[in-house]
Amino acid sequence: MNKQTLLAYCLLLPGLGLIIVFIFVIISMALAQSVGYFNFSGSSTFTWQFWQQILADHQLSRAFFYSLKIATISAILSVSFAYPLALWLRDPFRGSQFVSSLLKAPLLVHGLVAAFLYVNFISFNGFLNQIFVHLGLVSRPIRMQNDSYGIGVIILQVWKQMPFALLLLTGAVQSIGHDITDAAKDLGAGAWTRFVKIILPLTLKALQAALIIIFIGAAGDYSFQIVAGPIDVSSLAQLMLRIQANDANGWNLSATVAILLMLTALIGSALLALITQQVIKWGAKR
Amino acid sequence: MNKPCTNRLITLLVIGFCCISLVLPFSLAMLWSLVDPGHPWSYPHILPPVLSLQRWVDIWTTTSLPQALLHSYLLAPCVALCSVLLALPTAYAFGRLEFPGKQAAQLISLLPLIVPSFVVALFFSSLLNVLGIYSRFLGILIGQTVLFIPYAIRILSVSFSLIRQEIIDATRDLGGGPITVFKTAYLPVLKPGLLASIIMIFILSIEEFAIAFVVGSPDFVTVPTILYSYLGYNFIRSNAAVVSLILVVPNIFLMLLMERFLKARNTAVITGKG
Amino acid sequence: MTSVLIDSVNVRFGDFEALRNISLNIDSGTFVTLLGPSGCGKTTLLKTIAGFTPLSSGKMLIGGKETHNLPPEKRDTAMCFQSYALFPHLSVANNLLFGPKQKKLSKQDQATRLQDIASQVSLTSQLDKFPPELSGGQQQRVALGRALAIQPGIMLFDEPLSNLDAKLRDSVRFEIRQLQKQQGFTAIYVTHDQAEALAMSDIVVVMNKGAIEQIGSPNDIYHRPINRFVADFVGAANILPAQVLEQHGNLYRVQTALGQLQVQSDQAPIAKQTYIFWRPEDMCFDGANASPNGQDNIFESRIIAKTFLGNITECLLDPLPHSHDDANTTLACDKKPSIRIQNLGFQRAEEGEQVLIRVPSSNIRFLAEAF
Amino acid sequence: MKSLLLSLTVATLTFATTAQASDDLSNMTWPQVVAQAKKEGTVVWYNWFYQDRFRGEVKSFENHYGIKVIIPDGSHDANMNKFLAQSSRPTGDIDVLSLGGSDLAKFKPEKMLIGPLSNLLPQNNTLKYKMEGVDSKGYAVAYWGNQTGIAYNPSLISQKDLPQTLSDFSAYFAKHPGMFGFNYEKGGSGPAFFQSIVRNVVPDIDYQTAQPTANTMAKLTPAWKWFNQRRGQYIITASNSDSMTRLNGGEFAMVASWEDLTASLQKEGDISKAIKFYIPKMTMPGGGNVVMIPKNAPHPAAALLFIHWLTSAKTQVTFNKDFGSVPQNTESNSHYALVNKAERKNSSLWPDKPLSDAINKAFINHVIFH
Repeated sequence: MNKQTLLAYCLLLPGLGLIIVFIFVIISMALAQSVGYFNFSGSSTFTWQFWQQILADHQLSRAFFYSLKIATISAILSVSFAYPLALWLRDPFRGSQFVSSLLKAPLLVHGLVAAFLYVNFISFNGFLNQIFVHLGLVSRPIRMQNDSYGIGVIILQVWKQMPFALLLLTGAVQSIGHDITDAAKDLGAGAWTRFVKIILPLTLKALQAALIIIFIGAAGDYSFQIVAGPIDVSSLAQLMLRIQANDANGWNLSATVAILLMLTALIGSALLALITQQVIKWGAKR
Repeated sequence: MNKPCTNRLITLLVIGFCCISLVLPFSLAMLWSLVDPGHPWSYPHILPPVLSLQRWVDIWTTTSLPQALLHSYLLAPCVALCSVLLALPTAYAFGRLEFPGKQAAQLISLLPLIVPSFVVALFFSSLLNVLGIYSRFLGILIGQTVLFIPYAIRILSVSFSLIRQEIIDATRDLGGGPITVFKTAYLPVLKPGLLASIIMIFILSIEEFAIAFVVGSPDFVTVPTILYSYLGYNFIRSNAAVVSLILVVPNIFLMLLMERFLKARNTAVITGKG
Repeated sequence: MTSVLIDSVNVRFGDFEALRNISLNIDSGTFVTLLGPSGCGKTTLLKTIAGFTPLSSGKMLIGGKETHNLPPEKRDTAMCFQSYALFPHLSVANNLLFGPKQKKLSKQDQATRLQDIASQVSLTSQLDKFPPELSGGQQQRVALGRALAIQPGIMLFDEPLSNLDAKLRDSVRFEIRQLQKQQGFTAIYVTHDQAEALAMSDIVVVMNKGAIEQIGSPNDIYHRPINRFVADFVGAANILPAQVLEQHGNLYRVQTALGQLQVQSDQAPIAKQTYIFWRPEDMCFDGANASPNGQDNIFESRIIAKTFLGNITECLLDPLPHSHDDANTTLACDKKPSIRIQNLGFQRAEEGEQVLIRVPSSNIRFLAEAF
Repeated sequence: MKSLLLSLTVATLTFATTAQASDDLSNMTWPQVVAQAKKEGTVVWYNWFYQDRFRGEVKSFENHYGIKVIIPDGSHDANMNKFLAQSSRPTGDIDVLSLGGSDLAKFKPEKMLIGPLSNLLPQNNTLKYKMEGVDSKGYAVAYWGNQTGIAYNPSLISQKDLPQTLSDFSAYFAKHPGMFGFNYEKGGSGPAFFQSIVRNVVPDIDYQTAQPTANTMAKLTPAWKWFNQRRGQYIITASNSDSMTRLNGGEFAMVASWEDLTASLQKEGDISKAIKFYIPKMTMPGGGNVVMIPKNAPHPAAALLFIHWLTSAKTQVTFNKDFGSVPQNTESNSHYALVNKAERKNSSLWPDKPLSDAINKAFINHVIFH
């Protein structure tokens, strides 16, 4: 190993080294607890019983599919809203700076606050219902709070995450030269063809990054779920915390949920990114 | 098709939508926060019967909100500083050195971003238990620092890579010592990156829910624990409205600040992807 | 094989007038160059023809068809970008086929088209590569081939050679002209390089500050520029303000800062006070052996600087006060001009030396510009 | 229950070293306790509800003795966990800990607490040391009485139509679907309601003594059937407070609630004064909370003095007035209560803690996530 390489590795220690140790220890902690070690309430020995107990739990599979659904829909919806806006904001125009700041505002509103504002807005005597009643659309307010499909959570996820996707995609779209899109135009490509064949493939990396980050965030969501989520199904993070607090073997059981949550987030987001890549490549080739 | 005209139309549409999704909810929260404690806003009143600032006074004087703000706004700069300091050497290596395994190292540095935050928080608190670390402040500080180092690394390694070798060479050629080199070649390029990462981590730290909530509970109140208490468990609409509004104000200033520093920067700088 | 008719076109960006009252008639199959300094509006004009930039007023017909509201993808034009604008995520073959695919050509036709184009631009062996893997010259060919592939009536070139080195530039320039002659498309070519413009074009359009200064054949533009801008921009020129004193047939006597000069011109000056010009290569050092007809202008100068360029020698001259000069007719307004002279081969004259210079009166022309 | 047993084992090992504080207190006269308390200067009270309002209430204590009261914002479970996790440390953070009466069954008070308080407090004979069926043996003293019941909006249901029995509720649910709400987590009033239904549907279990065996739990199946048949006729809310907020908004006619929650929300102007509260004849549980001093309390004298103030007749009356809680000092009266003496007879005991927890869990599994 030469001197410069050695120097580089030494420089990595305080930052990257810390990250590796921290994440490694935490994941090991979760893994160890899931198979019975660090048991705070019983004997710490190797056992599969927590895995068996959790995997047999009806709640877990519901939470799993629910979180998967929320994460996938939120990620896809966020980028679908962000794309047109990013394209529109590609060239600066009067007020575009203001508009893009406005669109980014939700990034700085705390998730719980957003959830509260939303619930306040759609509650039985909230603004939306009052408008509906006043317009004569309904005779009695509709009950929309904590809807059992998780629509509220998805709306909140999109509201909060779309600006993030927008940030990523605006950067990517702006880095495509105008000449490239002009060339496509010149060669006879209409707006949709240009989007599918030029812009999507050239912004694929940013798109995947946005999808992955939103998916992981939404799959591990707790704050939207507890305020605006359905009552009759938990998200994985909610289940994890509830099991940890309510069960005698809480730590060990929640460790299994934690590992499942981690796997869901990683594999799910990777799959989503991969599928997106395939779809876009197929679209560009066609 | 007239482009400016279409633009104006879409602008109006977007601003209108933002009003519905941003201004309206906040105005409603404002309305709720002004409900006079002596005259509850209840069915079938369409509007609150009496408005007063009493709730703001009550919340500020009787809850631990001031303490939570103090804790959070004390933690945030510490976290920002620690993260940036720890990230600097790594960022330098990423930005200015070539070494085997650099790409893998850069990918690994994103790990904290892809592990769900509540998993990190829960098992970090379990780790603190095992290690016997009782200081909540220290616990949150360590946890958040590690969680936010990736952001600092990404922003700063771009900054480091933007430093031009010619300028370093020219400074040395003209007789500048290490300090002069740092001042003329490094500092001007690093400064916006340093500021951007500090502000960004500051905001993230105040926003961060999982670690602050799980590690801090029950007695180390921070902004997120207060929020959880008022928006989740003890959900009373008027109080929730006051707390939400009080906590949004500093964020607006922080946003304006960040806008200034991040304006011209590519988003790849922030996220390290794309 | 498409003509372009541009009639009183204006393009404004906010308060900035990018194109002012442009009228231009381009015949089918001609090679037209838009020449001018940067910012003169030549690229804007090209993009207006391509349809990227909308007209603020005026009208434009391509192939006899009104282009109002016709988007770029519907026009019979193909553009070769200065930056090449290759699609980095597509292979060379897919870059070349991008246009034909949009035109919904059958697979069969696409394949033959690809073979044709690839051989025309000599890229047959590079088809599976991606643009970033190619050299600058190869990328340029892909850009050219991609535009050719849609068999457009009009090819638009936006300084396509500016990113190539000098040698390559010459050969590609030649290839483009060859292709144009073979295929017969109308070519509109933007450049700021006057040599390129003169070398390639049937017609040169000289532009300045958003307006057209002169339209003409390379010969016209070079030898009969209408004003100081064109004279100066295309090639080097010695330009002097002159006051017409008297006329004998086509021979004029004018007063300049160098003293009185004789100008032989079939075209009358547009005003008493106008400009005269001659090219540096239209004068020589042999003032001592002037022809006896008395129609040559001879004056004495000192050589300030001398540059040997291989095929020619260029000198900068400082004219000395004229011995026969009539002091009160000298144009006081002008400070003493310096004169450029270019002669073939190596010249013996030295810096600081005083020489007699000869400019034949038939080599001096009036510019159609008064002062 | 984070580290329950671990802490217990550690606690038993170390308690010998931390057992002096109680000896010190028991050797002091009351004026000495007051003087020592003033010297300590601070008392930290871990109470999991109404922290903000208690900060106002304790002002009179602070002003009288010059001792600062700190009330952290922890939740019930978090406070309990902290108490257990800290029990091994020589000095902890908690001076006074509030818990539900039945929580005392989870640990051995004499090993982890200072006391018995009944020997240390001057007004010992007017106080209660037994709560929700658990005898603290004098180590924990009641300071808060609360009653679950149903809060209703008189403009949507009149007093005479209020459902009283199981069949009344069945009939009301069928006739007015979606007008009744209760929670299943974040607050105990919802669980109190469904436990009450469970007891009425399955009456042949002794809920005070039965253990949550498989056999007992199997017997409860008809109760889950009762709820599942009526799914959609009642609404599950997010929390106690959510129930009340939505009752106030006109969404519900009735919600499960606490007497003290209803009263204090009205007092604070968060809900309409028109909202009323009743205990149905099918009975709903009432209970209370107790305070105690951990062995490793940093300010034991101040803690004792604070408990003395907290349980005094005067403070208890104030709480009754401000919060609607039931006074726990026999010397204080309760005219500010929301329900009259006759109706108070409908109050029942909570089921035994393990069974109660098992019922809640089974309700979540069989009804909520059904």
